[in-house]
This record gives sequence, structure tokens and C-alpha cells, in this order.
Amino acid sequence: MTKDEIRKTALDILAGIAPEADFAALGDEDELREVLDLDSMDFLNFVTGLHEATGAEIPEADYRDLSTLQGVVDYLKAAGA
Amino acid sequence: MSDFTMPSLGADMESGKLVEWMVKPGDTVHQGDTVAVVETQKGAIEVEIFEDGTVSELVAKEGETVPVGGVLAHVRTAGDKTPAAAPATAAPAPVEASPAPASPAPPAPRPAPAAFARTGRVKVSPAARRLAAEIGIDPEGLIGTGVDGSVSLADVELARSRGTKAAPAPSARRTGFDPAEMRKAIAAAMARSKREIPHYYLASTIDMEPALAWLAAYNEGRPPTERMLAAVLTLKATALALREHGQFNGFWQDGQFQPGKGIHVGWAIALRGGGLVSPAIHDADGLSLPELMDVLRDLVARARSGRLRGSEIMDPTMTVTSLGEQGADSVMGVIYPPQVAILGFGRIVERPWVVDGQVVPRRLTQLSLAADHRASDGHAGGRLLSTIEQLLLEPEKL
Amino acid sequence: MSGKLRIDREHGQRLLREMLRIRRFETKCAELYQAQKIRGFLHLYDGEEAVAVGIMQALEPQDAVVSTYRDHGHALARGIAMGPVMAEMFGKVEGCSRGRGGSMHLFDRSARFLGGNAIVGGGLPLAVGTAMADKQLNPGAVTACFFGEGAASEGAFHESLNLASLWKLPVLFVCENNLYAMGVPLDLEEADTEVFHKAQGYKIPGEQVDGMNPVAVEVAARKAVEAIRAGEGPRFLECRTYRFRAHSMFDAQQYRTKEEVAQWRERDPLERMRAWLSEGHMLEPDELSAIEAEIEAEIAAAVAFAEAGTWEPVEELEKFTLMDEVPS
Amino acid sequence: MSDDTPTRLTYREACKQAIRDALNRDPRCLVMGEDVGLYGGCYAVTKGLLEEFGPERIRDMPLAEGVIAGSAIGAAIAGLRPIAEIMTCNFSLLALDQIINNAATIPHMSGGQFAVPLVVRLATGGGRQLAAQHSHSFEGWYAHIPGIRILAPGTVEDARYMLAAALDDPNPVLIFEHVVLYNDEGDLDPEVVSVDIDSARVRRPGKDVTIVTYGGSLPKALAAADELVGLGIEAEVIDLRVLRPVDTATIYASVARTRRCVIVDEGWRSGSLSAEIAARIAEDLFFELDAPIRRVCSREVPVPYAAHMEEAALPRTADIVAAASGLARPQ
Repeated sequence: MTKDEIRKTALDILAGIAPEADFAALGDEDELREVLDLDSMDFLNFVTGLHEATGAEIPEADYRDLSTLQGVVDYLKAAGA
Repeated sequence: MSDFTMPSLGADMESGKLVEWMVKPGDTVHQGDTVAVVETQKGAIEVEIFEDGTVSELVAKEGETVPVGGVLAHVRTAGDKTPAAAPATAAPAPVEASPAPASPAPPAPRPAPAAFARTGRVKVSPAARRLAAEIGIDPEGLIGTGVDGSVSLADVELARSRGTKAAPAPSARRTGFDPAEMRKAIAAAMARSKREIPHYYLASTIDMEPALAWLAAYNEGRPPTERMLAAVLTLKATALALREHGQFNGFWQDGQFQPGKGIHVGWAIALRGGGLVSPAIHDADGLSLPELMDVLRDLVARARSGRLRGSEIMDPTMTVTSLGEQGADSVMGVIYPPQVAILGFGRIVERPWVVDGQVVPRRLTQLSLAADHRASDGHAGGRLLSTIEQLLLEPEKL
Repeated sequence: MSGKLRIDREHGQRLLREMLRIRRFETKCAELYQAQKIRGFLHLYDGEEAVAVGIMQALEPQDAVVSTYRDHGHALARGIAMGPVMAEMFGKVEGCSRGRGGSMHLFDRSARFLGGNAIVGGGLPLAVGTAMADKQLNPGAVTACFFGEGAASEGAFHESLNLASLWKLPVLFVCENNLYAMGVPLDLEEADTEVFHKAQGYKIPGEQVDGMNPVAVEVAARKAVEAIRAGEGPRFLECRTYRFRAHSMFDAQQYRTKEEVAQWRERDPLERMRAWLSEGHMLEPDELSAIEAEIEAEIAAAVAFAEAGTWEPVEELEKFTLMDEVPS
Repeated sequence: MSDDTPTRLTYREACKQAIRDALNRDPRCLVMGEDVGLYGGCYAVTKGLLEEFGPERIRDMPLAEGVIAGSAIGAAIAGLRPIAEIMTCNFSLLALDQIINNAATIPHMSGGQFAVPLVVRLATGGGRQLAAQHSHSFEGWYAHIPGIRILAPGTVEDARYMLAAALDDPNPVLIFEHVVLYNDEGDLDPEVVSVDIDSARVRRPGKDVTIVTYGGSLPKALAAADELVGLGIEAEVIDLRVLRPVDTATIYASVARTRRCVIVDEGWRSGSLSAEIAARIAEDLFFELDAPIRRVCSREVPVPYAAHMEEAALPRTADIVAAASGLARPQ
């Protein structure tokens, strides 16, 4: 997957979790959980979605790397997605 | 023959709108089957039936608003298959010679349920009904000040001026919640709670380190779909504690405490766009942690899509609210009547903590209890908190 | 003009021809009714032709005619073309009332034919009104008002005779006394069965006429109209006549005997006229054949005209309910 | 209209001026009816006209309503412009056959060959202790009939100018004059010299409730509107004027704004003109309504003689106030 594809995949998953959010206004460095008001269940669902879309394992210890959209893209790219 | 009636899905629900029948006359139903979808202030609710039998007649029509207690359907139950027992004073009839009646006895006149005085449909003027549809207000939920108590244009306009927002266009089955209606329901319930329930409050700080460490170890190596959240541990600990402290698990009704039948922990779920719903996790004390996680995941998803079941709305015997990682340090909850207690878990924070005489950083949470002083005293509340703390310190036993 | 009328060959043949036109036309109507080309009520004039034909001889184009529901004979004798009359009965827009009136309501403005009127006695006040207007706007014009003897029982009859006499209006009241008000015999409906006596109560000169004889009717009509035009006020003719057919197409005729009908048929005005003309050498057999052939051709053309007619568009249903202007 | 027309005059005088005007304007025009000449008219509307126009133009007639109407119809067909007077609409039942079976049908039934440009004036209504055979309101019945126009002048202006419009109309026009209005005075606007006979009029604007009425009930409706102001209700009063064909557009425009409607009709409620108007509002304006339609009609009895009984039988201002306030301020 290209970075753009990863980015789009991540945004699609987030849109399913927070359908009301304005993703156009979402910056690459914004704290996702804060800006999108994601609770732990939401975040788990996000991780689950990424796992299912890319096959990446994403252990809990790596959650902190997924705090921003840029982080998600970099992490998954590095994970071989 | 028994009546399947409009359930009370909340302390302040007066009526509900039957949106969809999921059964038809002749269908066999079993206890727990969802048979209808009812739209309430809290959104569309799937309503279950609580006995086995055969649907003989659908009394309410789709689209009809029925008061709580009003008959939705007639159900022929197992007992109907044999003739009614003869009155004690009648001469006993020989059992073998007693034939099944050729046709069912005519139903006895059914007295109107005493719970509601407002029978029949709500009167709404044509103009009011049209405006309400245009701006997405359910006019039948408004107070009518028009002719014969009808909901008039002015009543709808008043509702609009009070900030009622447009709801999704009405459809045969609505999903999601109307935030304005939900706000009203919360307002009514919370106002009643603060008016009627003498709350007392207790709080304890709990060391979550053992639980979180256990959880991290559990989740490690598991794919995301099998991972658990800390909430599962707190829920399970609470459920188990309630087994020991039954005076917090039940309802204050008719001037006395009525213990809950089972431990059905209400889990407070914040909805996107505002609002809150606390559906029950049935018999939470009997579920394993992975089972509990599955239930929780499903419940949150359905709550947010507006597809909760009636029993989930009706049944909580006690409520747990968790502020998660983004919230405040602690919460002093407001009890949802007629429950008698609400537990709150504050955000988990890392703080200095003394362990074995050493100050060490630990992840802590504030556990608080708001309880109905009519049903329990502070001493008992303290013991409840203590039990939960002990359980969380030994997560492997949960 | 004296009470005698000199009938020449041409005039005599005209009377016969006019009566024959009506008779043959209505025979065709009865056939077409049974073929369901004509619907509604159909009242035939069979036997009474001498009245219409005799009266119309005395009228001028400026005069008005108010008719009854048994109006085919009046309309044809007044000169309304057979085609539009037949088309009216078919309900076609080419009919003389655009197909809105049917058999009982033939109208023709150019003939001042103010309609068959299906209310017994309904036409009399109307005729009084046209006469009243004519007296002022159209001096010398006469309104001939036909009605049956059954109408003499109606209040409108008495109100109209009274007013016409009171104001000396130019109305010729023509009572077609065929002895039955639908099925009620004359002596069961009238205290005084000499209907013309009633006119005398209103000081209207009246007389009884043999309605089976066109010459007698014409003689009486000419005399009456002459007086009316002279400003002497209304006149009243009671024409004793008889209809050979039923009241309408749906009538078992239980109120009279076949013998009675047979007796009256012996006085058939057409047959008497034909015999009288033949005996007086005013009608040769080949002339009669020619007349009959012409009439058959006229009827065939009228039926063809009606058949070829069109239905008024339903969009025009409400047209003329309220008029946009007074036709001139 | 003559120069010396007073600006303020009675309804009766307005009717008379209208007739005089018509007779002066058109030599084909004449008045025909019972006691229109020597007697001066049962309600003195034609008083003095016999001397002015002579017996050919002001024709006293026998007491025979059938031939009054019927001969007027024939005369109209044959070119005159009669103004027939039927003393009261109660007597017009004797003329019903001619009006309905001839006047209303001949233009249509003849395929448009004959018009009936006739005007019939009739007194209508109760309120003068004339009891049951002189006090009934039958204009609603006549308004049922296609082929005729029904007018109900409720103001001095309409009494003065509707007749000319009616005579100009090529159709039979029945003008119902309410007996209690004859003595009412009103001002004539010198600028107005004609009125239409097609439209209803808003006699008083308001936003809270529409009161639809006509003829003799119009003053009651206006009085009720005055009283309603004290209750904080602004009633709009619509004068139908023309009962057939009824001007629904004006009614609908008003009710669509006020969303409430009271219909005041001196006819009996059952099968009345008010029923027709209520039905049309319900058919065409249902979704605009914010309250049920209400009607104030005569009680379903023959109008009695005794004053208090008669008053109770007819629509009263208080009834209209109660109906309107019940809709606009239900609680």
C-alpha cells in the first residue's frame, strides 16, 4: 500500500467510528483520540480495523505510535503494510 | 391468553410508538425473542417478549403510539391449551370427559390499565402535524394547548423555539437517537433523581497497576479482535462485589428496597452528538472476561446505532460509569431511578503511591459511589468499594 | 279570414307530407330506440300529427313555440331540420341542443323554438313571459304554447292563463288533449273534461277542435292567431286527439283497451287526409310514392347525419352552465 | 348615479336607487312582482317608483310566484331585462320549479342557444318576529343549484351596486336581501360606482381566526370581532357576498393565514351553505388547519314568533364570540 492508500484506509475506518467528524479539518499531527473524541473502545475498534485492513499486528505497546494520522501512516508503512 | 404490553423502557417513559412488528399472528414466540421495535425518546428499541406462546392478534398497528401498559398484542400461552380450571366451588368434572372447548371463550372485558389516563391517540392539528414533520419533531410528545388539548401549531413552534433540532426524517424504522429527545429524557430522569433520592457519596483511590499489568500480559500476542479493555475488569469486579453487597443491586420502589433479580450492570455509554444511555449487561457476574468483552463490544456498537433491546433499557439493577482516559479524575454520579446506586471510575492516572513503604509511580483510579440513603448507609457503601478494590488487586481471579 | 279554408292541391299535399314526415321519422326513432341508438325517454306523437302540422300553418318565423316532452312533431313541423333533431336524439354535438337535451328537450334559436319542456305545465309561464316581451319588443309576434290536458291540473296552467288574459298577451294556448295524462283517463283527472271551459274562466276565448284533422286545426289556428295579432289577447284551442302508441317506450298500456285504440286508428289523420286528397283528385298514387320516397331519403340522410355526428368533448361539460354573454 | 346621492343612506334606499338607476339606464328593464307598484313593495323598496316609471315598468302581479318567475324567465329569453321580486324567499318555494327547472337549465340544456338574463330579488332571514313562514333563509338551498348566481348584499354599498352587475350578467341572478338590513345605514364611497359579483371581501382584517359569513349575519360577525379584541383575538371577517359561485380563493387565503375558521350562516346547519364551505376547507386546506372548523347556524327549528325565542333560534353575536374564542384561545 502507498502512504496515501494507508491514509485513506485509516480515514475510512475513523469515519465509521466517528461519522460526524469533519475529516477535512483533521491535521496530520492532530491527536486523534482528543480531536475525534475516541474512547478506549473506539480506539480498539480503530486498531482492529487497521489490523483487518493491513494485516499488521499492532501490539498494545505500539498504540502510542498511532496517536496521529501521520503516526498511523508511518507506523503501518514501517510494519510493511 | 395474555397481553403483550408496551413496556416501560425508562422511568419517565409515558408512551412509545410501535415502529415495526417482527412477528405476525400465528408465529410461535419464545421468552427473549424480540418481537417489535418501539420508538421512544431514547430511539428505536427492540422489545422482547417474556413468555412462550403463539401470537394470536396484533392489537397495535405499526405507527401507532401506545401508552405504557397498553396492549400491543395478544399471545396464546401454553396454559391456554387446556380449559380454565373450574372454580373451587364447582363440582369436579371427570377429567377424561372434559373436552377442549370448540372455540376459545370470549375474552373478558379488559379494564383499561390504570397506569395511564391518556388513552387513544394524541390529538394533533393537521397544521401542527405537518410542521412537526417538516422540522422533525414528534408532535405526539408535546404538551397540547389547542382545542380539546390538541397539539397545535403554537405548541410545535414553541418546541422549535426551545431549540429542538431536526431529527432524521421519519422512516419505518429509525436508527440513532434524537439528541433533543434524549436530552429531555435525561433531564426528566436526573431531575427526578435529585428531587427524590437522598444521595450520599463515597470515594476510594484504587491501585490499578496489578489489573493493568495483567491486562497487558493478556493482550500481548493477541490480535486486536481478541484484546480486552480495562473496563472489562472493572465491570467484572463490580458485578462480583454486588453479589456480596446486594443492597446496592436493585430498586427503591413503593417505599422499600426491591432486590434485583440477577446482577445486570448498567454500563453508561456516551453517545456521539451528546446523550447517554446505560444498557444492562445481563448477569455480568456470571460471564468470563472474554465473554464480557464480547458483550461490551456488541452493546456499545448497538447503543451507538440505536438498536438496543427493551430489556437492556429496562433491566439495569445498578449503573457503572467510567470516564476512561480522557475524562476527569473522579465522578460523583446521579442515580438513575429507581436504582439505588451508581459507581464511577475516574480516569486512570499515574501518580506517586506508597507500596511496601516505598514511594513508587503507580497507575491509579478514583472509584466513587453515589448511593440512595433510603436503601443503604455509608458503612455498607464503604464495604462495597473495599470489595471492588480487593478484587481488582487480584485480577487473575476475576 | 272566414272559418272556411280553401285547400289547394299544393297545400293539401303539404299537410299530408308534413304529417307523414313526423310519422315516418318517429317510426324510425322507435326502431333506433330498440337498437339502443336513442336512449332516455322517447315519447312518440303517433296519431297527434295533425295538431302540430295544423297549428304551424298559422305561424310566421317571428313567432315563438313552447313545446312539451312530446316535441318531435312540433320541432319538425316548425321547420327544424331532421338531421339535427335526429342527432340530438343520438346525443351528438351536432344535435339541435348539442346533445344535452335529447328527445324531450329539442331547442332551436333560429326557429324560436324554446324547447321541449319535460315539466308538465312548465312551459306555460315561460310562454307568458315571451309574449310579454314580444308585446314590447316584437309587436305582432305570437307565442304558440303546446301542453297536454294533464297540464290543466297544474297551478302553472291557471297562473299563466290568468296573467296572459289580464295583460292581454299574444299567446296561443294549444291543449293537445289526447285523453290520458300518462295513464290517467281524462275523467279521472279533470272535474270538467271540456278543458277549453277553463279558459273561459279567465276570459280567454277558446274552442274545441278535431285534433285528428289538420285542416280543422289549421282553420282554428289561423282564426285564433289573427285575433291575437290584432291585439285581442290570448286564445285557447283544445285539440281533441289520440296517441296510437304508448305514453313512452316503457308502457304496458293497461289503462286502455286495444279496441279503443283500434277505434281511434280508424280516424288516423294521415289516412283520412290521404283518402280525402285522393278522392278530390289532389293526390295521385305516384305522387304519394314520390312523397314517401323523398321522406325515406330525408330520414336516411338524417340517420346518416346523426351516425356521423361526434360526441361533445367532456371538457365542455360545464360550458353554458353560466353563460358568458347573451346570444344575439 | 345622480349628483344628489347622499353619502349616507339606508340599505332600503340603496336598493331603491339601484332599481331606479337600472330602469333609467335600460329601457328593457322592468320590475315585476307582488305589490311592487301601488303598495310600494312589501319592504317599501319600490315605493314611489310606480309614479316615476309607470305601470308598464313597475308591474304589479297576481299572487302567483310560479308565473312571476316563469314569465320573467320567458321575458328574459325574449329580450327584456326583468327584475322579478318575490316578496320573501319563503314564498319562492312556489317559484322553485321555474327557477330550477327552467332558468337554471335552459342555457345548458339548449346547448347555449338561450340565455336567461334575469334578476330575482328576494327578502330573506329572520329577526323581525314574522314567525316561521316569513323568516327562513333559503339562499343556501339555491346556492346548491348550478346555472344560477346567488348574491347576498350585506352592506349598503353592495345593495346599491350589485343589482347593476347582476343585470349585466347574462345569467339568472338571485339577490337575497336580509330583512333586518333594510333599515341599516351606511356610507357610500363616492369613488365607488360599481362592484363585482364574483368575489368575497375581507370586511375586517385579522390574524387569529377567520369568520366567514354573509348578508344579515355580517353585522353580527363584525360586532363579534369587536368583542374579540377585548379577548386579545384579532378576527378576520370575510363577507362572502356571492354565495354561488362561492369565492373559495379569498376564504382559503384567509384561513391559510389564521388557520382557524368559524362559519356563520343563518341557514340551518344540516346540509347548509356553511356545511359546503366547511367541507371545501376540509378538502382543500386540511393541512393548514390548526383547529377544527366551527359553525354558528340557526337552531334546527322553524323560526318562532316570540322575541326571546326567535333571538335564541338565530345566530347571535355571543355565539360567534364563543366559537371564535374557543378556537383562538382554547385554554
